[in-house]
Amino acid sequence: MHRRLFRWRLAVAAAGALMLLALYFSLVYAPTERTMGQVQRVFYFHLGNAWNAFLAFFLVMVASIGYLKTRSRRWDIYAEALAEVGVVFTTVVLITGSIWGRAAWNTWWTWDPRLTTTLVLWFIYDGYLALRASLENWETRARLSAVYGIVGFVNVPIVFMSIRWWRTIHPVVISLSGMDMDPRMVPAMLASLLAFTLLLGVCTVLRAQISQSADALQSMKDAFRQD
Amino acid sequence: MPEIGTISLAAALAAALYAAATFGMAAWRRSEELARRARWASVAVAALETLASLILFYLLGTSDFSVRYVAEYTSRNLPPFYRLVAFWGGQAGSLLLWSWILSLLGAVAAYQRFPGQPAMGFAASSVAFAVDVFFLLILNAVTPPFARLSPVPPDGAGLNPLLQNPGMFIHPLTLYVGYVAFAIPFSFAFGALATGNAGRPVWVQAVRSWTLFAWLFLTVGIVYGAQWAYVELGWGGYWGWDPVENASLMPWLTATAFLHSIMAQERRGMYKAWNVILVALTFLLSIFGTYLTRSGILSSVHAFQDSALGQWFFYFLAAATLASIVLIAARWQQLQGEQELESYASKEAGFLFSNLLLMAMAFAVILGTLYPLITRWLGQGEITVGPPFFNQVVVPLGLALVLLMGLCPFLGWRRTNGGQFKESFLAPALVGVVVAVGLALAGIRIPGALVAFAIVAFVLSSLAAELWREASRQALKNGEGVLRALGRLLARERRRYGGHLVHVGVAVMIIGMTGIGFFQVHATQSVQAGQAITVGGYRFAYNGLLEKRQPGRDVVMADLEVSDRQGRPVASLRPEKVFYPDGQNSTEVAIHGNLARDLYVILAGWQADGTTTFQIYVNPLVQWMWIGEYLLVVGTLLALWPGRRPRLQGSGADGAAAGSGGDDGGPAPAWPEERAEVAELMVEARDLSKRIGERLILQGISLQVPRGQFVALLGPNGAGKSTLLRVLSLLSPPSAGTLRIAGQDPLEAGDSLRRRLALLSHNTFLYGDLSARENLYLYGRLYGVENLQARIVQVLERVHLTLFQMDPVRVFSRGMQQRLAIARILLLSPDLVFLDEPYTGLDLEAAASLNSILAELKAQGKTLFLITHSFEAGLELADQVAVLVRGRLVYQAPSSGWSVEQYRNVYLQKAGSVK
Amino acid sequence: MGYLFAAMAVAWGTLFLYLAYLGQRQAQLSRELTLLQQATRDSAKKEE
Amino acid sequence: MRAYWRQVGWILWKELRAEWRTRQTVTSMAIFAFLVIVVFSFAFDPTRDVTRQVLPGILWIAYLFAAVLGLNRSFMVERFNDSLLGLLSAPMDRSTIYFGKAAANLLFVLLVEALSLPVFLALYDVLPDLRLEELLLVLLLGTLGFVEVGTFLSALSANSRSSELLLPLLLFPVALPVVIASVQLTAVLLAAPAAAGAVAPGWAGLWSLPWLKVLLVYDGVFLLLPFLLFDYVLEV
Repeated sequence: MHRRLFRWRLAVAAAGALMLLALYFSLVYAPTERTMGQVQRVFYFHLGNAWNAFLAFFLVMVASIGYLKTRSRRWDIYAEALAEVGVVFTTVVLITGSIWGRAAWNTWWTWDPRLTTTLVLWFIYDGYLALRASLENWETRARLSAVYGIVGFVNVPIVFMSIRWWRTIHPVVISLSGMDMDPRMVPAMLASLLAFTLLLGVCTVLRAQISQSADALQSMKDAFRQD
Repeated sequence: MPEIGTISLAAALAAALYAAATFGMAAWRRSEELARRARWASVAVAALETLASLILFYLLGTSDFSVRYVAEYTSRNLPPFYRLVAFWGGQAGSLLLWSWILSLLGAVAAYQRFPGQPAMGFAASSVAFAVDVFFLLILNAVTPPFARLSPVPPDGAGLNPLLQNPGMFIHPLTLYVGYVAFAIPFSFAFGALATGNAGRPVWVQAVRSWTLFAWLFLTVGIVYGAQWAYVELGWGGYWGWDPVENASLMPWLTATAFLHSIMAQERRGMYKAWNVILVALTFLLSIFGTYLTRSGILSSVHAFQDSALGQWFFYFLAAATLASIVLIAARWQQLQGEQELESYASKEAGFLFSNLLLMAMAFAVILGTLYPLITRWLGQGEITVGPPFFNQVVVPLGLALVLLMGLCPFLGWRRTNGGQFKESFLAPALVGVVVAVGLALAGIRIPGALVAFAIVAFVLSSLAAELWREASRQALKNGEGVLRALGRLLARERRRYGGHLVHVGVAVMIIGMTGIGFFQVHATQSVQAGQAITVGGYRFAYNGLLEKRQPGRDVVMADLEVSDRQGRPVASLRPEKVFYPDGQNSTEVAIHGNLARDLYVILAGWQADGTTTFQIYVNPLVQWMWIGEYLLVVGTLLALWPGRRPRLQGSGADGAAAGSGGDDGGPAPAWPEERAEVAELMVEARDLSKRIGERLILQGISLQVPRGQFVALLGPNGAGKSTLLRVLSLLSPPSAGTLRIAGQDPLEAGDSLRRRLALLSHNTFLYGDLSARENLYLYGRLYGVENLQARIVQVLERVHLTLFQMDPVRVFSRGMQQRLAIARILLLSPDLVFLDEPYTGLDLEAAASLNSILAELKAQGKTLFLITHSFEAGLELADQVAVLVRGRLVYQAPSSGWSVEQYRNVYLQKAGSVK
Repeated sequence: MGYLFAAMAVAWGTLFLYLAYLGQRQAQLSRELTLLQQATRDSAKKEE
Repeated sequence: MRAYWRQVGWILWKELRAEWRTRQTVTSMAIFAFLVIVVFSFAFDPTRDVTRQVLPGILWIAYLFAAVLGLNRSFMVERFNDSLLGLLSAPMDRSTIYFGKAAANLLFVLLVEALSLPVFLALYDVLPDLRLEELLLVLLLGTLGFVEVGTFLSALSANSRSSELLLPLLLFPVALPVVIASVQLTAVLLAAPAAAGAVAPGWAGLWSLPWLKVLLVYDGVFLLLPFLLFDYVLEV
């Protein structure tokens, strides 16, 4: 048990350090973007969050397939944890996205295909969490949310494509990709990307531990009630 | 004459359609007679295609320019040999070649016999001819080779000079035969899937030899193509990662993977699903390959520009992919491997890793080739990926594969014992290291080259060691000289050592590739007559230009004297540039090579004032590649030669596994397996258990219920009674243990077994909105009950519901609904009935009528399984009683004629104590 | 410039809120655990 | 293989018979669709041409929400008398139940659409320049995609207590591509021929837009996916 604790602290420390590094890079080291000025710095966080949200939802699909194949509780726990953390990340992406939109192009919502897909993703996985909440027997909950986890993610490429076409029909003022990447921005982007991935890992494991201990508690209660 | 060609092609299309259809019917109805007629049709198709091809050859030979194809690809002064080669110079001709070869191979495949499973052969031939129909359709509709040309031109356009080279005869022909021949294993895989014996060894044998045949041609095509490019195209390299070259490499990689993993299936019955997927993938990639070359969506030196044809290929490709996915998914159950991978240090694991590496290489090649397409689609414009990408990705994977090739001979089947591995592995590894150190000392510093040479040394020595060890063992066994034993061994184990020779060939080719890859020296210089260029330690003295007139072209040559470091003359080279009357020109490369290196000079150009520019390459060890190639071909021929068939053991090492081993030679079972044996034990369970997440609901349930018995199962709430019922009635699979119903394994028998059992529970499964008749009618249809209407009337009579048969069930009382549920059981007349607390909510009179019906069912010899926790009703009929507490069978005994009291005591004593 | 801080505040805010929520649930669970262990110890003592 | 489709036919027969007896679902769906169309016509003044852009939106909102009503009921009806268990114990592949139900739902929704389309055309006087047969195809493909996913998710959400609430929440985000594609296609079809961005009449014009391809791909994917995953949804 001691070794796991040590590794856990190491992970949290690493996440913290990397976060600080990312902060330093994006706020100080990276140059201010010519057209948008300071506000562009939020891009690094926005991107870090967005990519990790997609990663989280992809891993939910992987965990769902894992559960359907092995029917072991651990996969289901990780699916739930990843979905929850994924939704938190997506919320952050949406909010920072719209604030940035407000600052740069003074519209709250830019209908950029990536941003809109993240919005749709946010709805899909809210549905996922609602589905989980509405089922009591954990085995049916695990099985059905696994199925929805797969259907949800398989749908993402089609959503992205249709929104991209949809947006090209309604040309919108500026899209996020319009920025030129100054080479010095790259470390900031990488650092924040890595920092948030580690954060994703830490949160998921923490959330998974909570479910596991809740499980242990529940089985102890059952045992306690029966004898 | 061309008209006869068109007619014969149209007739061939009709015959191919007929052949595909009749073969299909023959497979469906398993009739030998239909198959004979279909075989006749297949011969007709082959004959008609040959006729059409001969006519085209004749037209090309006599340059009859009234036919458009001839006018486009030949001209009067084209030497006769190249007129024949022009047959596959253009679009229509190469498609005719395709379909001609396919029809020939298809006819051969049609006559192949499969004693155990004739249906599979028929289905395979029908697929083969269906593919041929596709090609013939294009030949007749889209690109007719015999199309007329109204104003007959005086002279044709002539063959592209690039193709006027002897290589042009071998390279495309072998490549096409390779591509087309993969259609046969594909149809066998399809045929096996369709007739449901994809799991059985009979399929493996047929597909393996055909794939090896196709693989041989494709390999020769690819390697000869590389050689032709090196000699003819004159840019100093042999492999440009050109989209068309990649298109031929992709199926080659998957086919190589298949050839290896098929052995695992043959010996250990493993990777069945994987093999089927590989075969389908190989054929689809070869079609995809031709699609790439034909539709010109990717720019390449070979491509034919004709997008209309691309459309057709695309639809065919999409249809074939969809069909294979659906069929593989439908047969997934039967494709489960019998043996699991026991240890990672075993031959099967070796096959697994080699497959993974090959698939990774294939994926990298596909990705690289399609990259411009993908980027265009994503809207970032066309970014083409050059050789550096491929070299960085594919070459290391290739080296890893070759390393694995060296390791495999040491791994035993199932598991390798450490000792034997260590002592036979040491020597070759040592050799490898010694070679690497030696080369490093000799001044070669490039790590990549060192690794490659070390691996090659390791592989060659490991194969030699293995051969030597085997030969000496044979010599010891029958006391003869090692060399004679070696000779006999090679003759007898042809297939195995053919494979080894192929591996040697590959290793030798790696030497060549490393040589030219890492140590190529290249210089481009312009010199005046009399000056010299020194490249890679050789001095090229340029003595001036010569000009020579030849019929139909005039040639400009440069004269070069080559001498090595010590000044000794080595060779005199004459690179040329050839000019044709119609303005086209081609460069002829001058090569002087020996085993150590090739001197490779290209005459780039010259100015008026006499300065001539040369491109000079020194390519060390490049000849070894061609030697390796020939070894490879010989090895494959050795393996392909129809030697003794390996003993067809059951697909499991431990003799006939229940699944496929047994019924191979037996009479061909009716296609949808309907084995109606009467089993003595109706339900036979051995330590069944059911786990939901971490909780074990049922543990160690062992139960034997002979036919015609009435079993009563008692137990407190939450003991897992209804879960056991669900498992026994095949509604949910057990987590562990074995279960056989009516003597059959539920997995094998599938749905047909469920037709013979039914479930009566306290909730009635009836639809409120449907009337009583309609409910019975629905279930009658789903269970396939014969003369349904009469049975419904009779059954409704039996439960006195005829009066209410038209009313919706939701107006029925609880008792009436229960009686209708019983009527449903009577209608389906199952052999095995599960009763889940049927008496709940029944008044005395209804319970009595239920009892009488159950007694009647028991009298008819049905087996009944009653689950109840109340003692009032149903127990008097029981022949056996069992008590289930907390997921375990705590008591089991015959109990015919017990009184209710006895049941109660047994229950209290068993279930009560635990409480 | 203000927007940058707003966006940063929101981003970090939500993340820390979530982490706090997780921590809080963890604490609540461990409290319940100790309660339960204590209960089993009592019942075990009661039986002797 | 043939027995498989016959069994699907019988499940479809059962759905139609059960519906014919009460005709309750279809009528409630049709009335709901009328309601939505009429309410929207109050909300927007049908004469001004700005409403012309919003017409496809109205049409599809009416259809899709009516469809959700029907989809919800399709698996709830199986919960009485636990009749789903009866079907599961029948000797057939579980996906027959899916295809049977999906076909039935498709027919119901198409029926509702057929009933409410004339009302819609009359109320918003779109008649003169309407390309009817292309519109019918778009309606069919759009509804097929929506019903395929809807039936699958209604089977999934039938297991939970609050399935009426859960189904729309699960269904609409996943079905978004169908909604976008159908609305865009209908917009093109309803637009006046001279309007900007109008597409040449006939299939070629329609095919040039990406939307028909999106619909086809979507229908294909969500025909295959439920077929593979349905056994896990109905596991008892």
